[in-house]
Amino acid sequence: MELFLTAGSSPHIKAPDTTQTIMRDVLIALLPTSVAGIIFFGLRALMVIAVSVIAAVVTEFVYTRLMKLPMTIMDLSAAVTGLLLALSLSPLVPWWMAAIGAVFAIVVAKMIFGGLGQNFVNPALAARAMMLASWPSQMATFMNPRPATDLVASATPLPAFRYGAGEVPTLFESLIGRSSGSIGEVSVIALLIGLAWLLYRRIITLDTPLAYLVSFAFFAWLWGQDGLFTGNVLFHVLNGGFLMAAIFMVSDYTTTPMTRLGRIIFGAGAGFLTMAIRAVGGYPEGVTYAILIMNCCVPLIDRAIVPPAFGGPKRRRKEADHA
Amino acid sequence: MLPVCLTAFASPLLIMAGLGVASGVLLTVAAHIFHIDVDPKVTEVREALPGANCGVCGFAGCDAYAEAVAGGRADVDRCIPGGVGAANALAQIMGVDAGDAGPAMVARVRCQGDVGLAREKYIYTGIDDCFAAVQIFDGHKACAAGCLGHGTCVEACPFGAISIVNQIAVIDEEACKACGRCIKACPKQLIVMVERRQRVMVLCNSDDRGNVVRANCDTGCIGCTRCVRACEHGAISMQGALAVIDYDKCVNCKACVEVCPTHAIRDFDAPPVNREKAAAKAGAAKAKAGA
Amino acid sequence: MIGNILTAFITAVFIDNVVLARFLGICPFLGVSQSTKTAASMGAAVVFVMTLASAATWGIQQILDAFGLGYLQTLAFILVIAALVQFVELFIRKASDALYRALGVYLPLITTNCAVLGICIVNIQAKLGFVDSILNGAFAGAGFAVAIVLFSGIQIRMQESDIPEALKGFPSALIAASLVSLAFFGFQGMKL
Amino acid sequence: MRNGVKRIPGGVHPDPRKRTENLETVVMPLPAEVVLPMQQHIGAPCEPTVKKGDRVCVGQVVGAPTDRLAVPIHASVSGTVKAVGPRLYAGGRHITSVQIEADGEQTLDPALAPVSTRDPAGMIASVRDSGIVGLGGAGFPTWYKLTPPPGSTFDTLVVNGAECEPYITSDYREMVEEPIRIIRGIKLVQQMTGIRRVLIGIEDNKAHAIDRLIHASERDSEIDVLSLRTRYPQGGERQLIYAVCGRIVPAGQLPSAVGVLVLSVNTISAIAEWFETGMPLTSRRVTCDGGVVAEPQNVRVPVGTRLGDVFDFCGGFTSHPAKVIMGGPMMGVSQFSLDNTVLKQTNALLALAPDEINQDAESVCIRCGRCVTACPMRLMPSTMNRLILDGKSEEAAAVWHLNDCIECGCCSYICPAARNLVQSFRYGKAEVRLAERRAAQAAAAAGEEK
Amino acid sequence: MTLFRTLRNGIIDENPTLRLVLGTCPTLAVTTAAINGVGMGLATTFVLICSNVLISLLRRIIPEKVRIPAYVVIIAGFVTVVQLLLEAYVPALHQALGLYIPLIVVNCIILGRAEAFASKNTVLYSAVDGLGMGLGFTLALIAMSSLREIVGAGTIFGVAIFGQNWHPMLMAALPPGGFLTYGLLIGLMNKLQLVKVNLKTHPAPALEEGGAQ
Repeated sequence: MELFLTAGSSPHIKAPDTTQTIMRDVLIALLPTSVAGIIFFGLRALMVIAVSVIAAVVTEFVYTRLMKLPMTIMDLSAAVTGLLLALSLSPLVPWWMAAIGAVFAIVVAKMIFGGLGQNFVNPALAARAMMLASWPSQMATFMNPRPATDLVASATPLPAFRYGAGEVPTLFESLIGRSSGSIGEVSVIALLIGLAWLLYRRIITLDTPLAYLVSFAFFAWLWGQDGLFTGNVLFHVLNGGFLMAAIFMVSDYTTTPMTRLGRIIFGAGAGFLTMAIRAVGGYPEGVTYAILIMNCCVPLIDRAIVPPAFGGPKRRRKEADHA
Repeated sequence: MLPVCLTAFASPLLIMAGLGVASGVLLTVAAHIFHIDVDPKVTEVREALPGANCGVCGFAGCDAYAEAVAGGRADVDRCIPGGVGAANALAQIMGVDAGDAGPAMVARVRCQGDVGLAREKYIYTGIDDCFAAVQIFDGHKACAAGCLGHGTCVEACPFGAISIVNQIAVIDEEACKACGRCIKACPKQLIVMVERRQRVMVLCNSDDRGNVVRANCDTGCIGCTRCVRACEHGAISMQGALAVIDYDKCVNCKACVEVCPTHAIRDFDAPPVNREKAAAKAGAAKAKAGA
Repeated sequence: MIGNILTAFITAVFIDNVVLARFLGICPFLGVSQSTKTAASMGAAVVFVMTLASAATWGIQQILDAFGLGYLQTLAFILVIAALVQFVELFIRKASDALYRALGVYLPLITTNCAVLGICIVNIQAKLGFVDSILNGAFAGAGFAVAIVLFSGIQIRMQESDIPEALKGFPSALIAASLVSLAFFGFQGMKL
Repeated sequence: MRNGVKRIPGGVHPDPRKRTENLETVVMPLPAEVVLPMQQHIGAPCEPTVKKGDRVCVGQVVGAPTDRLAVPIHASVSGTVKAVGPRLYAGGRHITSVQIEADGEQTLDPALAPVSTRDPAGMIASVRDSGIVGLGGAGFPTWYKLTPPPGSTFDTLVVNGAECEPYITSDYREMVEEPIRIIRGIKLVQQMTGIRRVLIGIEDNKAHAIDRLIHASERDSEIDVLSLRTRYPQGGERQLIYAVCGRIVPAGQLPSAVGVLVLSVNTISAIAEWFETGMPLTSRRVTCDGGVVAEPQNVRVPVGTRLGDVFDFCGGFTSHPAKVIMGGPMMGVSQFSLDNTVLKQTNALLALAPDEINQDAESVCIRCGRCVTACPMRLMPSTMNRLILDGKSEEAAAVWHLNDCIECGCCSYICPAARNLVQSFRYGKAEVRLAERRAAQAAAAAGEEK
Repeated sequence: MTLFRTLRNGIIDENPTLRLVLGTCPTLAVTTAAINGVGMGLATTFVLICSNVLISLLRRIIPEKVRIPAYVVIIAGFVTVVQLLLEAYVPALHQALGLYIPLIVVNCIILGRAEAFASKNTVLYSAVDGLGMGLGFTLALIAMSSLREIVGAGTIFGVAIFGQNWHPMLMAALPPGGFLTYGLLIGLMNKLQLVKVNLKTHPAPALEEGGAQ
């Protein structure tokens, strides 16, 4: 029997995970948070989520068609970006703003640099930063997540805390989701369910989130309102989108370092910056910019850290000069 | 009147002149004290550059770029403020041939066994690169000498002269500048540099015996020696089972092209014969498969 | 005092970054950031020259002011900076080959770098004293160094990416710079 | 029994699919002919000592070593030499091979006799004559391993029973069927090398094998059986040494640098057989498995048997195989022709169905870092892959330790983007070797000019 | 090269801002409003023409060795003139452009043209080259500043062009917007150029056949 066989390099088998399944798991992990957001904020939240996700996916579809690139929307990364962006927005943003944000995230922050895996900043956060810079007042208007009451615009707890104005939510309210804020950041429980799913499916490791949490908690404690070492750590951790960032943003594959040491440096740096911005900077939440700044450092971190091979000497990296 | 003139014109002039003279003297003295001999070529290149030190070239200023050019580490056309003028001047200094007359040499691929003509051993899966593919049983072509068509040479060619047609590298003679990069890129050593005037060539590199070649490929040299007999100028001889043309004797009469039963000898003044043949064959095969 | 200096440092390096907020020294920022090592050397050279130039131009400005010749500022400054840089270059070249390789070769690039002239003029416009001028020069230089080193990593990553043909080179570098500058918004309003 | 002392860094846990582990080894009937390539070991190819038409007996030398390292090749059947000449072999190249037509008699070479010498140097020399190579994979001549290089001594013998690749059970069956012979082999190796401490490392999913060996070594205080947490590539020398004795072999050096000798259970068994019966390595146990193999089982086959014959003996294919692999699915070599033959180091023959193999198309790296976590050598596969594809193999080697890669395949296995990482490392290494050779040539040429 | 070609060269083929990517600092810094773009462009054009003319006149007099310092001094002189003129007649613009007027001195375009063109060509051609380059620069600046003003403020030359409900995208007027707009504009120019080159080297087959008939 003459057989015509396939030949190729070893290994010949592969683990079942693919880019698509990973992105699908991230979407699943975001599901509780999205549902919680819709329950607390009603149809407005649903609209923001729908617009953002659809705009992101359609943009990537159109872009790949126009640039004659292979179709990539099936890897679901555009949907993840759109959803993450929506969850980091206030439910009160006009629909067209969410759409422009999603287009910016996909085109400017992601596709121009070659698409998935090659962008250097987190697209959703870049878009959020762009929107903060472009429409500061709309981006800072939030509403109380009480299903029964009217839509009353209110600030997030963070400025309230910092400037001593408005009512500060109790911890219980933060936990269940009765404080105002972005769609995705109000319910801590929903976020933790997402985290559990990601860990169960081994999509993320705890390196970066833990480094981020520890560093952030330390500086939150250090940079207290009444002098050093008086900070209300739990309050800072539970409010202002910190948990959402710690679970979904600092664990983004593409824009964080690949080595464990690099990830710890990344998390620690982001934790410091987040708290620095909250304590002495010009913005109340700080998460967005802190992670973006650390994103910019990632290429350097990844080049600087050369793990010694198993059994190899601890060699210092020799710079390969490109000039 | 005079004092007004003095204050209005003299003091600025004096100050500027003073500054100018001071810096001039300082630099002249410094240049003497801190003198260092430099390669005259660097100086020459440096003189031809605009001196804007803008860094657009990617080097740390005009001096650094001049040094790189003189050292042969950089192309001559990277200065944008200097434009074409500077590029030409640099080319002249460096003795780089910027002329477009076209070199007397040209690169050629010694294989024509494309899809439908040459048999394959297996289905290759993996990195789309000849060097990577060769690692697995010498590539997927049944003929160990054949072109794999993954286009490693295409990427190596800075002039876009090579393309992959039916999984065979094909060189555009017009675009080829005979730089020789493709030769180094080919893991099968299939590309050779020949003189442009050689219009006939044996496009097969397999020294397998005739029956092996015939089994692997429809357009390989089977060593039948018909061309040797057909050549009136005694220019063709056999090296093992492969015909070799001696271009000192060849007069481009193309008698060999006519007699080659497998069309392994190609006439570069005519379109490749094998394409139609391959098309016919493929059509027949399809008809067979359909039936 | 230390708090003031630290605030000045943060302002000059992160908030009013010469490159990312003031758009000074864009050419070398985009051109000489293809490798981290080169970028670091370039950054160090800029810190060095800006500090020196701030000091020198402060003195020149005093002379010009004494004669009421403020309008000669541009002419005088560019002359002084050019002469100063060339002098330093010659000096370094003679003094140490290693230092010249690491730092000296980048000096000419700085002569006509608008960042140096720009910061000197800013110093004068802000009516800074001698020490403050020097500090501001050094901090602004540090801002350039931070920006270019950070950017070199991104540039190298971009060299490896599938950037659309039309955006290769400057356009993508500018867009990347846009995102970095957006990220630096985070430092806005930071005070100690 | 104790547990392994360390967990190996990185690694993956592929589905074991060891469907043949409870099946008794079957001896395959004699094939009509065998083909013996003259290279079945690391080192120079052997020189054929027979010519066409010669009659050969089982165990007779047909290929004599030509360099310091190589070992002889013996006839695995008795019969007539049909051809001696270049032939494609499973290693991928054409190589001189001896083709023997079997007469079915299996006449033994009369010169075969149990090894009587008990002097260590003589014993090691005799292992060379046995033609035994490492039966686990690469085929490193065993006799050469038994002598520590100058400047180092052995203090520990590590017996490799990890068998971490999916499908393969040939070591497992040896441990279950012949535990006593393994222990006898260990004693012989102890005699040859003077090593006292012996550690047998077996993964904890082979509980039966662990039991059998513990039982067999009960009266030996020097022999310890260690149960290891199942993890691929625990069977790699460096990984196994780390797992059983916690020692780290320095990069670029051999296990002897930390005083350890590693031999696989089948190799040790073969040594025992050689000393007791005088039978050189002419047959071996091969796991024949895969989704399209009708009757997966372990088969004892003469070295040089056609792959097709082995598959036919195992019931043939139920459907067209997607890939035929010699060796395990992680490190084995995919074969395109069933005319290639079983080598001394062939431990498995797999004919896999399409749903068993990797068929995902390569997509862009998403920088997830799973390859970094999975790499047992703690390398940066993603970075090296990018550099190599960018034509910067030398940077990958100089900065990112490309040459420390053991090509275990963990990175490619785990990669969600299905990138061909291992293949790129192979070709990156080849490029680096090429560049080094060119540089050496250039240096030599420059030296001549002076 | 004809005068017209010289002019066209500066505006289109070798547009200093969009094709050569020179003079990036002012391009990014002052283009927050269209009027600034015009002002900066014209000021630079003025300096460019004047320095080109003077350097062309003096090209046989200035010794080779000291030509660069000489050029810088000439350019700095004209920049000072522009500075004084702006201060006297359009103080508002002077205020808006601020720091970036003296920085015209170190604009690579000017020194580059002096070296690459004026030092080798006659006065008339140098003047036209200066004009072309200056106009090219000005036009690019106007394009960029108009874009940034429209998107970032909803106005053009200070005139509101959208209704009350328009929420301007403030970022366009901020530094990131400057980098982004500039990057996208150059990308657009490159794209047009690529299309042109493609048409030249691979003319559409239909056209070719049409021509043959």
